[in-house]
Amino acid sequence: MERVAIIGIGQTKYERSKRGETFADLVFEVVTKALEDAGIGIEDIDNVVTVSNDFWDGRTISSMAVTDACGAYGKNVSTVEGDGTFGAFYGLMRILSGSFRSTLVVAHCKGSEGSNHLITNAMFNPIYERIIGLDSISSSALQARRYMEKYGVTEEQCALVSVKNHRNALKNPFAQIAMDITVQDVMRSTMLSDPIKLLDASPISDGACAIILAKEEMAKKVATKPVWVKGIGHSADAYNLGDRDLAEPEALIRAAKKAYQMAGIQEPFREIDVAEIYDAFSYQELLWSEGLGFCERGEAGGLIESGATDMGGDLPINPSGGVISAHPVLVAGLARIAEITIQLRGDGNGRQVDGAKVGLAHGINGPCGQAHCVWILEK
Amino acid sequence: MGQRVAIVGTGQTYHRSSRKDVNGVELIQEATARALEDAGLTRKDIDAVVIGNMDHFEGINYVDMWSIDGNGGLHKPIMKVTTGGTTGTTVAIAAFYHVASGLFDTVLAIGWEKNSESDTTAAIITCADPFWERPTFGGAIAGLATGALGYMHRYGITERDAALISVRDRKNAVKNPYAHLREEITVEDVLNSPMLAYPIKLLDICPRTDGACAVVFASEEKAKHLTDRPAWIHQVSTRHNYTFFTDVDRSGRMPTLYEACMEVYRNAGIKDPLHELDVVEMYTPSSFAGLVWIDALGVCDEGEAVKLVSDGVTEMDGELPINPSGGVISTNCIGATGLIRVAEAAMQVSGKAGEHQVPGAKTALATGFGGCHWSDVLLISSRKPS
Amino acid sequence: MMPKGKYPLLTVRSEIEQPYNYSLGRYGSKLLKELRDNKRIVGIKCPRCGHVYVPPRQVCGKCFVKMDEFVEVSSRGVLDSFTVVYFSFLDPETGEKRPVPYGYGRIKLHGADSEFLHFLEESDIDKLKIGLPVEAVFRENRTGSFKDIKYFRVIRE
Amino acid sequence: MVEEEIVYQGRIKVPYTWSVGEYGSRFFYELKENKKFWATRCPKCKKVFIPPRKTCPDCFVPIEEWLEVGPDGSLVTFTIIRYSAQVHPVPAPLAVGIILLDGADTGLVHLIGGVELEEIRSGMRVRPVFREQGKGNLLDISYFEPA
Repeated sequence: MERVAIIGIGQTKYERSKRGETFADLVFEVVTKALEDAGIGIEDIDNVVTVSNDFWDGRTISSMAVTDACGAYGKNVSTVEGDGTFGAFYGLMRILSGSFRSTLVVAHCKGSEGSNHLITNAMFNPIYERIIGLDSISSSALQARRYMEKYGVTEEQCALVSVKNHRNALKNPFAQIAMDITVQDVMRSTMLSDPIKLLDASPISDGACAIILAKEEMAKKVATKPVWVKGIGHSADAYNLGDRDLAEPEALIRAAKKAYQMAGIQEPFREIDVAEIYDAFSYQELLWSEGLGFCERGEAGGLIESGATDMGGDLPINPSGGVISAHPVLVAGLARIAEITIQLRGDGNGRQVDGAKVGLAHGINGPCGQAHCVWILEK
Repeated sequence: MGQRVAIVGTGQTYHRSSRKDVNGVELIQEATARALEDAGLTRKDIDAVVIGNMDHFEGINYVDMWSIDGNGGLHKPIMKVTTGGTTGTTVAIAAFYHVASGLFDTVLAIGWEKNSESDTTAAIITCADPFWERPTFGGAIAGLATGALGYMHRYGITERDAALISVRDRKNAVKNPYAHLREEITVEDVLNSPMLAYPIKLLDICPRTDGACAVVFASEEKAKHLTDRPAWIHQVSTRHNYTFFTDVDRSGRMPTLYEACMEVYRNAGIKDPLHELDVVEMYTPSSFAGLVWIDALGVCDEGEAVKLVSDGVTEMDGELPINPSGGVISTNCIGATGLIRVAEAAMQVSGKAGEHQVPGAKTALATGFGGCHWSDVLLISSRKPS
Repeated sequence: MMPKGKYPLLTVRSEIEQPYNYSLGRYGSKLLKELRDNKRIVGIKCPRCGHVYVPPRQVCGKCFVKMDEFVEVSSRGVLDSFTVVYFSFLDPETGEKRPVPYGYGRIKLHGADSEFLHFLEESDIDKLKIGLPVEAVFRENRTGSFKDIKYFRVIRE
Repeated sequence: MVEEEIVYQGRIKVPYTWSVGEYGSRFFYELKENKKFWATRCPKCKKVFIPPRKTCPDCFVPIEEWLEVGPDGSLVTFTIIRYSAQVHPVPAPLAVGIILLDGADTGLVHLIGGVELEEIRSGMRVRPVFREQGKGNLLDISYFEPA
């Protein structure tokens, strides 16, 4: 694969409600920041990929709201409806095709504007599943229990993810929920849908994120230290929840295998220095860690207990605080890429993982992580 | 640089106003299976899937995930792209970049819609700004009507002139077994059809269709083993210049279509599109747009389209046949509509269009229209790109 | 093989309504406040190309620059195009049929470069023509709604 | 003075009528009229699908063989939803689970009832409780209860 780098990033602060700002306002903010970060102008961008979702935005053709604000006038542009990691994947392919030298990828979402239960209920099969009343929380609870029971992972081990990530968030100015809590706090928080409790769950968030991808020749001329794309992969699992064994992150295993092959990674736990994983719920960081091959199946509970994924550990996971500390849907995957970019540049300030050279960013799509996208980045 | 990309197979459902015998996923599967069969492939040969439609048309969130049983993407990379009416062409363009990138060799592009499952106009209205535009906006029909009236005023065209487009496309559709509306109509039929939103009448506008289309894109290496008649993708272009409907510049040729066409011609070295193109599959949402926007293809001077059409230039036996398939006026399963243009253009240059084949067609243009007067353009040819 | 026609073809129906809190943003709010409080229509002017947009928004798409100069535009203008809608359809806002026929138009307000979309008082197609002068008719009780402008009416001398 | 930030409370209210299709119609018809679960079996991989598929998602071949499965099965996983939401078919707290009917290879998502919520366990044997008057949808089964 030809060398492509991330040369600019921009994020809003993630908040519960940005009621004063439109989607266009959020997009303009992060696009401007990303361009400034790279030290280039909109005229240096030759194509754009926007990421948005018509259900979350309450608008058919949700990308229409941000056409002016994303700088797409007179340019080739497209829209991915899915997690930001998938949008970035498309942006990368457009450069690799030889048609473009720089893609601006921007995602936005305002969870505050719609009804989370109704919107996520609409993910499920309209003929067979919606009527039962599933939404993102209850479906994830089905997955959490299945995973925990099959592999003997405990609620306390899941709670450790919440403790670690909310603590990491204290050092991330973009995070929405940053706090020092204990396992007991998590265990005593309101039960939402067994075994998921309030502090096991990510919040509703508003925000946007932009990244700029560029060909090598351009990446070498810009203001920032380029962060190179070394490997990528994505894959999808079956749809009906009953078609899957929810304890088996089949699609993630396939996506990771592809990304690792491309990046030449054989022992991910040893070779990767920092990872940003889509922990919409605490159990997900553990389940996805297994799918990513950081440990054997069922051992992620032990992994977090060992401190290996803490800031000072062998493989710090979610130094940003993760999705559990800010969950603008769709944006969240792109924010994972942005955080890994920050880490590999060495710009992590209070949350810098020392000597990080190789990083992993991960995004999910669909119910219970039906699809996954994995990025390996290198400084 | 990227690898060359060709279309090696296409599949469509038999388009109908309502397909109650299948759910959406089963409808998609019909098109997917036909495209695979046409390409001589099985599901296992597919490296990735790209799919698109409009969420609020069927009320399904994450359509790429929902459709996995029918889209062939189980345990494969799947991506959803969506841009309104342009979705179908957007899907095709995304599939093109998937292959051109070198990351995938065989990619399935799918567009679909089951318009029978909701009120299409209600769903389309939700594409407008919720506060400033939705209260007045009467969906595609009304929006296109305000455009049509502007064209009548500016170019002096009449309702009768526009009707020629419906008559031409519906005549062509008779020869296309997949088309939805397959009866010939006359100019009088169009003029006498019920007025929907002045000046657009029932027969000036596209129907609501249940249908799906799938297209297999392949790298040069794969294509050469699969077919001796690949349809090569030479150029693609997209313009989404507007955010509010009221921002659209209506002073000259349809701006995004014109810009996208000019970019494609410039990059392909086309100087005289009227003679260098052999056939066009044009996204004509209404007869009026289908008439006036011909000038945005750069095949005549601004405002001269009516002359081209009345001279028969765009008929099947004319210099530049437009919409041999019967076009959007005959079939409109919205998320598939743009992809059908691409599939039909590919069928033409591969000589696979059967009864509606333009003899000897080598180079075809496919266009997409949607969103806020946005456009996509693809240039497809039987000649391998240099 | 399944016997054809033995089973009636079923459907599943949903009437769920999705509520949204759509932010108008600082720019859109400015126009709405001016409409409500002062019966004024304001647009925003691009510092680079000078284009005046209604409704106001932050970015000039063409120039990709931030705009902050609000300018008052006239509540009078000309009818740039219009239609009268006769066919029946569901209004996604209410889930009910929208009353027809109704006329709406793209109005080029004096002082603005983009157009403004609103209802027309007139729904008789024979009494409407492109280029006619029109003016906004404001409601007495304005609540910060789109309907604070009742409609635009043709100015007949 | 803080600038006024206006938020418009709008909605999207578009009714949908989803076609169940021939296969799904047979499934719902048999459920409603005969209280039976009909599944389909892939001729190639032999996987038994419920709800019935017309095509195998993996082998991508048409499926024509129908067979009866259940009505009893076992609970693969479950949750007790404690919060209230408009989408719930019954008031919270409600139990939802994935049930693997005997003879099927895929699970069905449904409500769990007829039992104290604290007594529900994964692996539990369950059976359907049918409604008197079915409507031709999945709620023609009220819930699954311990068998």
